[in-house]
Parts: sequence; C-alpha cells; structure tokens
Amino acid sequence: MKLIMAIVKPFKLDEVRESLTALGIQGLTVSEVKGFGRQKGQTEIYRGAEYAVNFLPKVKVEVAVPDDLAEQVVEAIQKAANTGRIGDGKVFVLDVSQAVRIRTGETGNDAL
Amino acid sequence: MKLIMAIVKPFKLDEVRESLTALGIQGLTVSEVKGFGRQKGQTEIYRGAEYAVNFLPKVKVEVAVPDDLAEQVVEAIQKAANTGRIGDGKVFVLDVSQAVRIRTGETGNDAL
Amino acid sequence: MKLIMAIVKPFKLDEVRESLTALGIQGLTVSEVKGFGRQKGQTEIYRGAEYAVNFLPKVKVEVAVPDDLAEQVVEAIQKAANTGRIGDGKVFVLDVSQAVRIRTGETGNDAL
Amino acid sequence: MRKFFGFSVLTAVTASVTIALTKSASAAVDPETAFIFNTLSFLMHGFLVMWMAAGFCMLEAGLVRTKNTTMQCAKNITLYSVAGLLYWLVGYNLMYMDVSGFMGSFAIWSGADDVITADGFTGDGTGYAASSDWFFQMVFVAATASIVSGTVAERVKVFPFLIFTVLLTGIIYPIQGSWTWGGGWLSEMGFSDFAGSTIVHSVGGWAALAGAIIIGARTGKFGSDGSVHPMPGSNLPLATLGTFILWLGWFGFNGGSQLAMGSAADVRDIATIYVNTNMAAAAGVVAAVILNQIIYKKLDLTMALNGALGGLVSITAEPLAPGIGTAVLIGAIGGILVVVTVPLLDKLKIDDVVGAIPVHLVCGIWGTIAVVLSNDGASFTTQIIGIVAIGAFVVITSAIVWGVLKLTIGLRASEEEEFLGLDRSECGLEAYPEFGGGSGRV
Amino acid sequence: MRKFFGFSVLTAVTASVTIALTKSASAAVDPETAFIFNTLSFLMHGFLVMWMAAGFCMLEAGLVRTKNTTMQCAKNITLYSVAGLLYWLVGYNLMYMDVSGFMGSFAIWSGADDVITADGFTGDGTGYAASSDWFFQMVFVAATASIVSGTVAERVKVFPFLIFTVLLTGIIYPIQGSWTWGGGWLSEMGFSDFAGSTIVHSVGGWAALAGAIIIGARTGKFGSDGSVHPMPGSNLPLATLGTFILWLGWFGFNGGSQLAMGSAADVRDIATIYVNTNMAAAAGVVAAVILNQIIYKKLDLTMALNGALGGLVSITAEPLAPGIGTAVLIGAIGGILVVVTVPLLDKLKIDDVVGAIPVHLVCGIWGTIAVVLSNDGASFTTQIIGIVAIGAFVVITSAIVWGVLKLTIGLRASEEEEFLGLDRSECGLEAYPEFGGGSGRV
Amino acid sequence: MRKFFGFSVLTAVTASVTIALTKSASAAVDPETAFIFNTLSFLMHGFLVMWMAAGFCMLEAGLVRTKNTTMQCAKNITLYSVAGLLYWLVGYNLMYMDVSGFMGSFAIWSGADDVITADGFTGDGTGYAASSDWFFQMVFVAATASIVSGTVAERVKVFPFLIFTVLLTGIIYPIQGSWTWGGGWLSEMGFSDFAGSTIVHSVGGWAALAGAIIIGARTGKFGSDGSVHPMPGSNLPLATLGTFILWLGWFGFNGGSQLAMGSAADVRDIATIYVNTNMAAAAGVVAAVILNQIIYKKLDLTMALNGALGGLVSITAEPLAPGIGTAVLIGAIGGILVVVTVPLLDKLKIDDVVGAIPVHLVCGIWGTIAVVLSNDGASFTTQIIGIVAIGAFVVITSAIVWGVLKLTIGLRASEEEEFLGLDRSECGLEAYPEFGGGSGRV
Ligand SMILES: Nc1ncnc2c1ncn2[C@@H]1O[C@H](COP(=O)(O)OP(=O)(O)O)[C@@H](O)[C@H]1O
Ligand SMILES: Nc1ncnc2c1ncn2[C@@H]1O[C@H](COP(=O)(O)OP(=O)(O)O)[C@@H](O)[C@H]1O
Ligand SMILES: Nc1ncnc2c1ncn2[C@@H]1O[C@H](COP(=O)(O)OP(=O)(O)O)[C@@H](O)[C@H]1O
Repeated sequence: MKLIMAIVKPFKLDEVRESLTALGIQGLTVSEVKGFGRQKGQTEIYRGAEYAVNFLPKVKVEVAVPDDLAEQVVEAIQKAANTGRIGDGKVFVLDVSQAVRIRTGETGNDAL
Repeated sequence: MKLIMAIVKPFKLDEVRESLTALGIQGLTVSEVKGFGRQKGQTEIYRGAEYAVNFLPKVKVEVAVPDDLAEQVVEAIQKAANTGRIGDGKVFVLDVSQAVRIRTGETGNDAL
Repeated sequence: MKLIMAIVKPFKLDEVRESLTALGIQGLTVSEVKGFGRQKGQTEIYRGAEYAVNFLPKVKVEVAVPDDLAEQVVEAIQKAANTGRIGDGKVFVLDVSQAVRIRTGETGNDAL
Repeated sequence: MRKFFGFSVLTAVTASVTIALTKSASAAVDPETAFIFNTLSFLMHGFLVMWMAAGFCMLEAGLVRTKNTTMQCAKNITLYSVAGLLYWLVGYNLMYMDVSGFMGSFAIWSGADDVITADGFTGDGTGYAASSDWFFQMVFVAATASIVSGTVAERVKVFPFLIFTVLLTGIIYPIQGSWTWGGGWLSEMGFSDFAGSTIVHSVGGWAALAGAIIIGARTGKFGSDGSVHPMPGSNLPLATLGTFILWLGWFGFNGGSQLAMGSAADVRDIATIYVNTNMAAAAGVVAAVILNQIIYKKLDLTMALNGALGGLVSITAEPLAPGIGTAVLIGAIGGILVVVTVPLLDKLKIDDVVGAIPVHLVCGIWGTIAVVLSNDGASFTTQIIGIVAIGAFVVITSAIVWGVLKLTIGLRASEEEEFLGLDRSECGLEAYPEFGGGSGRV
Repeated sequence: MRKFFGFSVLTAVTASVTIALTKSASAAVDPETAFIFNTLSFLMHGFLVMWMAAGFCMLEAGLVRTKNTTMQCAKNITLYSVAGLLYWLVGYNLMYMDVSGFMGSFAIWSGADDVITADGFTGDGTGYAASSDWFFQMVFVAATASIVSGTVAERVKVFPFLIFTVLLTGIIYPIQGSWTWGGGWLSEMGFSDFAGSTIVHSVGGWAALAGAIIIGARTGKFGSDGSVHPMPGSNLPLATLGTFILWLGWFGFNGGSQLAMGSAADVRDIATIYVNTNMAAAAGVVAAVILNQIIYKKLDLTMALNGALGGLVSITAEPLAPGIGTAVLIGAIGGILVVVTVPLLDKLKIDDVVGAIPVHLVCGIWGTIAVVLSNDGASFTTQIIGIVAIGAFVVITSAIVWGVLKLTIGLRASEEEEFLGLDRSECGLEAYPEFGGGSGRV
Repeated sequence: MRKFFGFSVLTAVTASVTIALTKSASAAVDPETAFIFNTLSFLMHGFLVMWMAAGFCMLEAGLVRTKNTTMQCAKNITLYSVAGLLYWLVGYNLMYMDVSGFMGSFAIWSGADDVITADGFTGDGTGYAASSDWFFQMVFVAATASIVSGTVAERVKVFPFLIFTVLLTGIIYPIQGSWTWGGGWLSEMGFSDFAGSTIVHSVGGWAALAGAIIIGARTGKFGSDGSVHPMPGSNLPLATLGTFILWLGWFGFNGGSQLAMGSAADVRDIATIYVNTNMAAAAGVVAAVILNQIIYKKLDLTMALNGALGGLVSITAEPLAPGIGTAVLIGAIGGILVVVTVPLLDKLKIDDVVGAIPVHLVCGIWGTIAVVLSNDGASFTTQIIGIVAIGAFVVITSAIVWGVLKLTIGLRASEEEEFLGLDRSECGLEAYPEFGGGSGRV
C-alpha cells in the first residue's frame, strides 16, 4: 500500500476530494498546514509597518491506497489541484507496510 | 523503526495515550485533522437551509517505535480506539530509516 | 528521496527554516501539533483546582529532499532546533518513492 | 420651529388621545424644567441609539466568516461616521427645513437655540435644544445605513459601499423622511410611523434588497442545481452581543421618539413604550424559537436573534398605543415572519448574509400595517400608500445608485479576492490571525 | 397604590433616617416634576439592569467550552424573553397585588396610571408611571433566572431548563418576593434587603444549587478518585466583558432600588449608592486578586471577575447606609468568600460552571447579614430568619420542579451529546465553526 | 465648596459667554430641581465614563496577541478597581481639597452634603450631591490609568504595573489635576482644558511613554537592522467593540464635564457637546481611513479605530465652543496625526502596543492647542505652558516610579515567559484555550 500525501491550495480541496471519490476512494484525511516555498507571501502592512508573511495556508491531504491505484490517484490529485500558478503544491508517495481498520480489525487493502 | 500513524475519534485520544504508556512508549505526537470516509457527517441546518458536513473531526496520533514493538503498538491502538461504530479510523505503519533526538543527537532506537 | 519530519519547539521554527534555506532547500510544510513526551507540561491551576497539561505545543516541519541531502538536512535541523533542554523534539526520516510538482507535473528530485 | 411642529403633528396623530392631553397637562412643569427634560430625553435616548451602531457591527461581524470580519467592522464604524457627516452637511435640512411636501432644503445644518438669550431662558411651552434633536435624528440615519451593510457583506468592495452610504444618508433617507417626519405629503395624508418601522427599517431593507440583487450572491452560495450552501457565521456570541446591544438601544429608538419627556403624560408614555418594546422583542424570540423547533427540531440561535429583532422592528411603527397583549402579538408575528422569510429569500436566490431583509424590510412592513390594530387614527389604506410610496422611491433610487456604481467603479471584489476574503484584499489584515486557519501562530 | 406603599415601607425601614427626611424635603419639587424624575429613574436604571442580561450571557458564554457556547447564548436570550412574558402574565401581581402576607394575586398585569387624567396630572406627593415600575421589577426577575443558567451549563437540555425558568419567574420568585418587597410577612417583621442580595441573588443561587445537585456534574468533571478536572472557559475576554457589563448594570440595580429620584435627598442617596456599589466591587476584585496570589501564586482572571461580582452581590442588601470604608470591607469579604468557596464546591462535587453559587448565593447571604453593620433598623435575627425562610422555600420548590422534570422529560443530554457538545445536538450550530477544532475551515 | 468653584471658574473661562448666562437663566428652575438635574448629569455621564473601562479593556485585549490577552483583561479590571480605591484614599482630596496652588490635602475623601438637613433641601443656587461629583471624577482617573496599560502590554509584569497604577492614580494624576481643575496655578493663569485632553489623556500618554521607554520594546519587535516586526492584534472585532464603547462613553466624558444640567443653557451646552464630540470622532475616522488609503492602499481597521479615538481626544479640551465645522476640522487633524505618528513611534523604536501614545498624547496636545481656535478666552501661550508643565511633571515622576520599580522588583517578564506569553506565567490561564494554538482541544 501507498500513502499519498498532497499539499494543495485550500480552495482546491473540494475538487481533489471529488476527483478521488470518482476513482472509488472511500476515505481520506485532511489537515490545515502552512507552506513555505517558491510562492512568496504578500507583504502585508500593519499600522504602517511592512512585514512579510512567510507561510501560506495550504491543505494536506493524506490518503492510503492499494499499490495499483497509487499512480492514478497521484495523477488525479495533480490534475484536480492544478491552477498552473506558483504554489500549487506537491504530491509525495510513501510506502505503507501495514494498515488496520480500527472498527473491524481488518488489515491490508481491506482496511482502506 | 516504524512510524505508526493512527487516525482516531477525538474522544478516544486519552485511552489511546494511556494504552501506549502502558506499553512503555515515552513519546508521541498528536494533531487535529478532518476525516472523510464511510462515516457521513450529519446534515446540519443553518437558518433553514440544509447542508452536509463532509469532514468530521478526527485526531491523528503519530508515534515512532522500534521495529519489534510495532505490532503490539498497532494492536494496542486498535483496541483502545475501538468503539465498534463506523468512523473509528485507521492505523497505518510506515518505515522510518532514521530517528534523531534533537536535544542529545542520539540516533536510532535510542532517540525514541 | 526522503521525507524529513521534525517535531520541534515552536519558537525554534524560524531558526530551523533559516538553516534549511541556507542549505538551498526551497520548500517545506509546517503544522501545529501537540507533543507528549519526557517533558511534562506544567501543572496549571484553574479556579483553585490543579490539572496537568499533558500535551505541549510543538511544530512539525516536513521537508522532502533528495537522498543525498538528507543527512545534511537532519543535521541542520538538529542543530537549529537544539536548546539542550528536555522537549527539544525529534527528527524522523522516511522514504519517498515518488514526488510530483502539481503546477508542472515534474516528478522526482525536480519536483522538490 | 417647523421641524418640531412637523413632529408634533405626527405624534399627535399617531398617539391619538393621550398625547393630546399631554400638552395641557404639562402646564404644571415649568417651561425651563420641561426644556431640560425634553433635551435630556433626546440625549439619553440618543446615546442608546448611537450604541446600536456597535450592535449592528457586532451582529454582522459575528455572522460573516472570519475572512470578512475585519472588513465588516471597518465598514460599520466608517458608515456611522459618514452618516453623521452627511446628515450634517445635507441630510437634516433636506428632511426638516422648509419641507415643501416632497423634500426640504439643501443646506448645512447649524443648530441655534433662540429661546436662550442673554436674559436666560425665554421659551414658553415645550421645547428642547436643537442640537439634542439633531443628535437623535442623526443616530437614526446611521441605523438605516447599518442595515444595508449586513445584507451585502462578504462581497461588496468598501469604497463603492461607502459612496452608496453617502447618497443614502445624505439624500435618499432624508427625502423620504421629509414626507412623514418632516411634515410632507405622507404626514398630511395621515401616514403613521411612530419610530420608523418603515421610515428607518424598511428603507434600510429596501436599499439592502436592491443591493443584494444588483451585487449578486456570494460565490458558491447557490449551486447551479438550485441547492443552497450555507456559510455559517463565525462568531455567534458576538452576534448575540450585537442583538442585546440592539435590544437595549431600541429603548432609546422607540422611547426617544416620544420626542418629549417634560410632562407626566410624556414620561408615562415613554414608560409604556419601553414595556411594549421589550415585550414585542421577547415575543419575537419565543415565537421564533418555538416555530424553528417545530419545523427544524433545533434551536437555531441565529433565528432566535433575528426573532428578537423582528419583534423590535414590528413594534416600532406604534410602540405606544397597543396594550401589552397586542404588543406581544405584533412581536410574535414578527418573529414568525423572520423564520419563514429567511429560507424564502434563499429560494429566491437573494443572498442576505445576516437576515436584514426579513428583519428590517418584512417586519418593517408588517409593523407599519399593524399600526391599525391599536391606533384609531390610522387607516389601512394610508399605511399601505406610505409603505408602497417609500418602498418604490427607495428601491428605484437605490437601484440607480448601485447600478451606476456597478457600471463605473464596480461593486464586487474579484472571485479570488472573495475566496481569500475581503479582509486580505481590502484591509490587509486578518480579524483573528491566531485562530483556526489564521496565519499568525506558526 | 399598594405596591408603592409596600416599597415605601421597606425603603423607609432600610434607609432609616435620611429617607424619612426625603418626604418632607421633596415638597420643594413640584409633584409632576418629581413624577417625571421618579419615572426616569426607573427607566434609566431599568435599562441598565436589562443590559445585565447581556452581561450574564457574555460571562457564561466565555466560561463554557466552545462546544456549548451557542447553547449558552440561546438559553440566555430566551430566558430573558420568557421571564418578561411570565412576569407579565403571572409574576408581577403575584408579587405586588393585594399581598396577603404570603403571596399576591394571580392576575395578568396591566399598568394604568390614574393620576394622569383628561385634566392632566392630578397626583400629589411622589409617584411614578406604573409601567416604569413594572419594567424595573421585570428586569430583576430576569437577573434571577440568568444566575441559574450559568451553574447548570454544559449538560442541561434547553427545554427542561426553559420550563424551569417559567416556574421560577412566574411563581417561585414572585411568591418569595411578595414576602418582603410586596409588603408580606418578612417585611412586617423588619427584614431588610434593599436591592436583593437575598431576594434576587440568593434566590437564583439556591435554585442553581438545587439544579446542580439534581442534574449532576458534567461528565468527567470529577474523577472517581476524588480528583477534579477543570474545564477551562473558552473565551476569557468575553467573560471579562460580561463582568464589566454586570458592573455597569449594577448601578441601575442598586441605584434604581432607591425607587425615587424626585427630591434632593433621593438623588443624593442614589449618588451614595453608586459610590458604595462601585467601591464594594473594586474591593472584591482587589481582595480576590491578592488572596488568589497568596494561595495559588497566580492572578486567576476568572477569580478576579468573580471577585467583582462577589463584591457587588455583597453590597446589594444595603448599598446606601454604609460609609465607604464599610462598603469596601463588605465587598472585600465578598471577594474573599468567592475565592474560598469556589474550590470548596469542587470538594463537595457540586459542579457550578461559572461560579454562580459562590457569587450569588454565598455572597448574597453575607450581604444580607452585613446589613446589620450599618443599618440600625436591621436585626441580625430577622435577617437570618429571612435568609433561611427564603432559602428553604426556594430550595424545596426548585428541587420539586427539577425533580419532576428529571423524572418526566429528563434534564440531561445523553453522554454522547454532552461529549460532542450541546451546540450540535440542541442547536445544530457551532459557535465558532472556523476556530480551533471547528468544522468550518477545511 | 472649593472644588465646585474651582470648576466653575474653569468652566466660565472655557465656555466664555454662554456659560456665564447660564447662571442667571437658571433662576427659573427651582434650586432643588436643579440639584437633581446636576446630580443626575454626574451619575448618568459618570456611568458612561465607567463603561469606558470596559472599552479600554476590550480595545487592548483585541490588539494584543492571544498569549497575553488574559493578562490584559486582568490588568484592566484590577487597575479600574485600584484607581477607585486610591482616589478615595488619597486622590480626590489631593486634587480638590484646599488646593494651595500646587496640590490639595492628604486626606481620605468622605462625601457629606450639608445642603440636605433635617428640614429638607436648604441649598440655594446650583449644586449637586458630593458623591455624584466624586463618582464622576473617579472614573476619569481610571481612564488615565487604562491608557498606560495598553502601551506597556505584552511584557510588563502585573504587580509592578499595579504599583505604578497606585502612584499614578493616588498621587501623580491628582497633583497635576489640582493645578487646573482644583483651582491651582494653571487655572489661575487661564489654562483651559474642558474635559481633559491634557489633564486626563496626555497625562496617561506621558506616563505610558515613560513606561515604554524604560521597560523597552517587546522582544522581537525591532530587528537589529532597524526593521520593524508587526505583531498583529489577535481579535479585531473585540478592538472594534472597545472603540465603540469608548465613543459612547465619551458623551459622558465630555458631556458630564459641563458639570451642570440644571438650566436650559446647561443642557443646551451638553447637547452641543454631544454633537461636537460625535462629529470630531466621525471626522477622525474618515480622515484616518482616507489618509491610510492614500499612503498604504488599504483600509487598516486598527487605524480607523485609532482615528476615532484621536478625534475624540482632540475635541476633549474644548467640545463646547467650536461650531460643527471647527469640530470636524479638529477631529480630522486628530485622525491624521494618528496615522502619521503610529509609524513614527516605530521608527523611534518606542513600542506602543495599542497606539495609546499617538491617540492620547499626541492628539491630547493637539486638542489642547486647538482650544484657541474657538475659545476667545484661551491664550496660545498659556495652553503651551500648561501642556509643558504637566508633561514635564508627569514624565519625570513617572520615570522615577518606573525606574525604581525596574531596579527593585523588576518590570519585565523573562524572555522565555514573554515568548510563552504572560497569560501562562502570570495568570496560569489561556484566554482562548480551544482556538488556534490553544492547548484545550486535543
Ligand atoms: N521540499 C518540500 N517539502 C515539503 N513541502 C514542500 C516542499 N516544497 C514545497 N512544499 C510545499 O508545497 C507548497 C508549494 O510550493 P511552492 O514552491 O510555493 O510552489 P510550487 O509547488 O508551484 O513549486 C509549499 O507552500 C509547501 O507547503
Ligand atoms: N484511505 C484512507 N486514507 C487515509 N485516511 C483514511 C482512509 N480511509 C479512512 N480514513 C480516515 O479514517 C476515518 C474513518 O474512516 P471511515 O471510513 O469513516 O470509517 P471506518 O474506519 O470505520 O471504516 C476517516 O474519517 C478518515 O480520516
Ligand atoms: N516516539 C515518538 N514518536 C513521535 N513523536 C515523539 C516520540 N517521542 C517524542 N516525540 C515528540 O517529541 C517531543 C519531545 O519529546 P520529549 O520526550 O518531551 O523530549 P526529548 O525530545 O528532549 O527527549 C514530544 O513532545 C513529541 O511531540
């Protein structure tokens, strides 16, 4: 199994989720993160003083999938999250050696 | 070493932590996440309009353990977090190739 | 590629980021987490009743790097985040089997 | 003074017998003492109405999403300021000075009290300091402008909105206000609106409605399939605080509209107004809570809050004449109207962020009609004429202003700005940088 | 009027010599002017007390956890509404009309002022508009109900709570109120409670205590090993705002309880009351801060806030007679009592979410006893009789109501609902959907 | 009474002709009625000023970061309490009793009203209850102390701060206050400061400035390379609420400073003051918004809020004499001064968390100078002498107190405490434990 971890722009989350659902993915986990990258935060002004916002709000999507789905999932995310503008984010793929569904104790691909 | 990543129901966190402490685990890291899965959010009504809450609050527990403890830890989490109801969550196991304790620079199992 | 995941004290974040930038790292992702470990939370008093704060605020830094940079990055984080006091945190290294830059579709080290 | 007589006529008509008696009764209080009481009433009730500006601001700040909260606060404090300046420069005299029937005069207001001379107080009969009256009238116009800001929140750009405020408070509100309170044609016809269910609240509501339609809904509020996507308010205790502030301020709004406190009968009337105002609001809450529970099986706090305001707006056209039972009935119907019309607007794809149209427009109309329930001097037909005439005037003029702004400098933030929130694009600030998705902590 | 004389007797007893002088002194102010002043005092001080409803709401909303905040707001605005309706339908006349000694009459209140006739004002001596008095009395009963809502927060279901409110404000409060303020048996015995340390605050506190015991503690508050698990309030600035609102409102609460402003002596007394009220609160804060620092080495803000309220409740039974030094002492002891009794309740496993029992019950008792420090007309024994009689009556009747509700429709949310928060199960809303664990952002 | 005459002289000078007329005019109102009105003015306006304590608290709580919010609330409610106690124990008589020219007497204040005797009211001419005056003066001193707390927020330890408050409110403020309002040397020289642009606001500002310099900036605020690192306020709606509260309270601050309401001329003057006060604030907002837009292309809400306060402070030295146009001008310049001096302080590396120095000190100076624009009795030179004399006195005495505290018990939290936030180290509490980085949820 693979754990696909994607960092995407927050307003793309719904599209990502829909494209994964279309692939038959039944579950995923999302968290709010801050990203630092080529995309620079605007310079903001607070009471006349400028300051750079270094970290931009991003959303991290984590989804565990069977090995054979991994490629498709990565592609689907890449498409759904793409705006063509800097800061669109990344997808990383990690190996998962075991998965367990807490409710039933099922393991492996059955647990996903 | 293994990184055990568990997505559990928030109100099970304390039980999970206690069961891990019982196994001699000395540290773990927790974050708030939102989960999407078979368990559906209720339909809420705001000012007369219905809407579905797609993402449910979950807690992610990450704990790095020596290889030989991994199985026990997974089992402990699965038991502690289990309510038998849909949405109980998942446990994923990932390989860790290196671990370092920042304070001392210790590495490997000593760092955990 | 490697995914370096570091749990550090929040006020060390800026130093960590700067030390990574110095190594030529162009991107990283940060999230707020709570840590449980050897460092114990203070006992707080609320309206005359004591209670222990079990979880302490920490920051998780995730950065994907080419294999050959991994060691340097771990070292840089360890140095930057070190205060010598308990609770400084951990660095874990995980394998990444694939990385994609969403904007361009680039993969592998090019995507980082 | 013209404006005072204008008011007197209205009041006399509205409050029928009891008020008329006031005049003779007040003979017992010496004129200077009465002058002090009357002025004090305007000042005390005026500061309560001024406080409603904070109420609107908190209500609206609590009902928008965090990313537009700073903007909502900025808009509200600025519109209150603009309203005061414009009402001084244009509005007051356009509403009250030498009203021709359809409007007063274009002139800067300057208060002078000729009853106080080098020989001391030389007035006879009732009177009050001109500035106290101006103050009281000014805070009313600010309330009208506050109503609009809630409806069009989360997508309108701030400067076009402020330009609209300039015209609303300087021109549109005063002109229609002159028709009744300035002694113009509606007043002569016998139209009765004690404290402004129509003249203040519906006017705000009509202007808001025109704005909501012309500006359009927030992106994503209505699905192409007819679905409605609620965007829950981000800080409900703040919205609750705002409602309590408005409720408190309403004692000033309605109580001060007695326009006098210098006799036993006047102060007795003010006391009656306080009680009726409170009971209509209470009934609005209870009716909204019960109805919401029946329909949706939940106690939707935002509906309870809107219910309170619905009750308050409903009693505003006639807070003096009804007995308590009637006041309760009027307020309860107000609360019910709110619960019913909030989702109705959604069906019509009109996006009213805080429910200002149900509260101020719908209940404003209802309250103005309800005058006939307790006020023998009021005629149903005349009330309808007033409602329609003022409605038509405000909708048309507002639509022109919104329309011209749309075609020239534009009304809406871009879609991306709207997504990121107006706080960032317009204010460069976050309301709560360290909470939730704020950028402040990490 | 019966109710007025009932009050006069009380006031005369309470405020001893000075007040008595008022009567002759006020001859100089003409009766209609005095009528206006008296009425104005009820209205102005009444709106300050009304504002306390917002204060209780903000205090409680700030001291509960986020998942129960919407509910707390909904409960508070609804209870204020219910209290007004019930006090109109039943309460006022049960408290003040033809009090037999143990209660008044069951009748809907309807205010009429026969001193204002077609010939104008025909009253002599002091007087006030009936509606203004009703308004002032009504906001007091709402305060009592607000006290209860804080203690039983975070686990009681809203409709059982509202039914309790109906009975508390319509029946329980008015009956015991008639004993003293209605001219009943306690008043005849000489029991002295100027503005309601016992009659308003302890009554709320006793009803809350009965509720806390019968409903039980929040799940997880007390460990089986006797440990206490604090559940920190989620929004302390809001709680601070609530306390400031209450402090402000208290000038109305105590000042308006002079019941007259139509003479130099009366207004002088009101001024004295303002000063004493403020100083007792200030002393409550300082005493609580210092004691907390000594015991716990921290400035626990919530204790400072409760200290202010403890000082205010303590001075309420006699805010006129004490010199400032005595007022400071009374308030400081109030602040100390709060710091001491908050953890004591925890030891007794009584779960009082906002500290209403220490503040309103304990300090209410203390304040009622402290009357003997400065008021020569008051007897220690009579004060104790009053405290005990009212306490017993309220505890017993409240316990019956809570108990019946528990056995019939049930009082508590289920354990799962409690875990998820009442906002979700009862209101279907989150107070802060975008902050922290809210569901709104992602 | 000395203090009354002291005030009268000032008032007469300040308000020139009109006021003088008041005296003869008020003959028509009977003395006891006038006594009631005057006392009522102090009470009503006094509770509005008391409410400003909540305004300062909310403004400051909204402008600090979450980790210092509890502390800010704790400081504000405690300082208000301390101010009242000290002004009773020392301050009032030091300011008003037997002022020698440079200070009054060290004595505990105790209010007695000898015009009310066993024969009733025996006063002639105007008068008021002593307690009402004390109450009104007391809330002023609390305002001064509140100003300081905002500037030195986020790094000062609470007990040293409270000790400073004791000396500021008990000694420093009263001594300089005696010079003008107590009838001392500045008053004899003709220095004119109607409601305290200098005597209240600048004094707070000077004390804050001394504190900011001696305590030093927050760690990390200024980079060693001269860069400025803004630390955005954590709750802007709260800061907005605070500003609205202050605006409302200012009607009491300036209106009550007329010191009388017992004649038509007095109440007319109060009405004028309300209008001018409101318009100066409105102009301050609009000017700040426009200037900020021009310079920074954004509507910085915090500047709009500070603009309102800048306008209010600016008009405070003379809110009666100017026509509305002049009031608007004075307020607008206040708003501009704020926008200009906020970044200037940053350049000087003076860390003023909430902008209290631009608002209260800079605009306080401007307002005191602006008196000459409308008040013929005022001389530019005398105004400058007053500003400088008071400034020098307050800066020196404050600097000594801050300095001694620094050298003895220390003023600042440790760097680690500052990083973690004072809420943790000083209060042991989090303001918002469940939001953002709070510890409460997980
Ligand atoms: N090496 C990395 N490791 C982890 N996260 C990264 C890395 N590089 C970028 N990111 C994340 O991806 C986001 C987008 O990256 P950025 O460089 O701004 O634009 P782009 O993806 O278009 O090249 C960043 O904000 C950060 O959250
Ligand atoms: N494939 C997956 N990858 C990552 N997280 C998942 C995945 N499937 C489920 N989850 C997480 O587990 C939670 C529970 O899953 P759900 O399908 O609702 O119930 P159950 O675990 O009982 O089958 C989800 O809310 C989500 O956070
Ligand atoms: N085994 C582990 N797995 C995951 N996170 C851990 C583990 N052990 C510690 N941590 C994280 O590291 C932080 C610091 O650990 P702690 O034991 O307190 O101090 P130290 O790192 O100095 O030994 C913890 O708060 C926790 O977030």
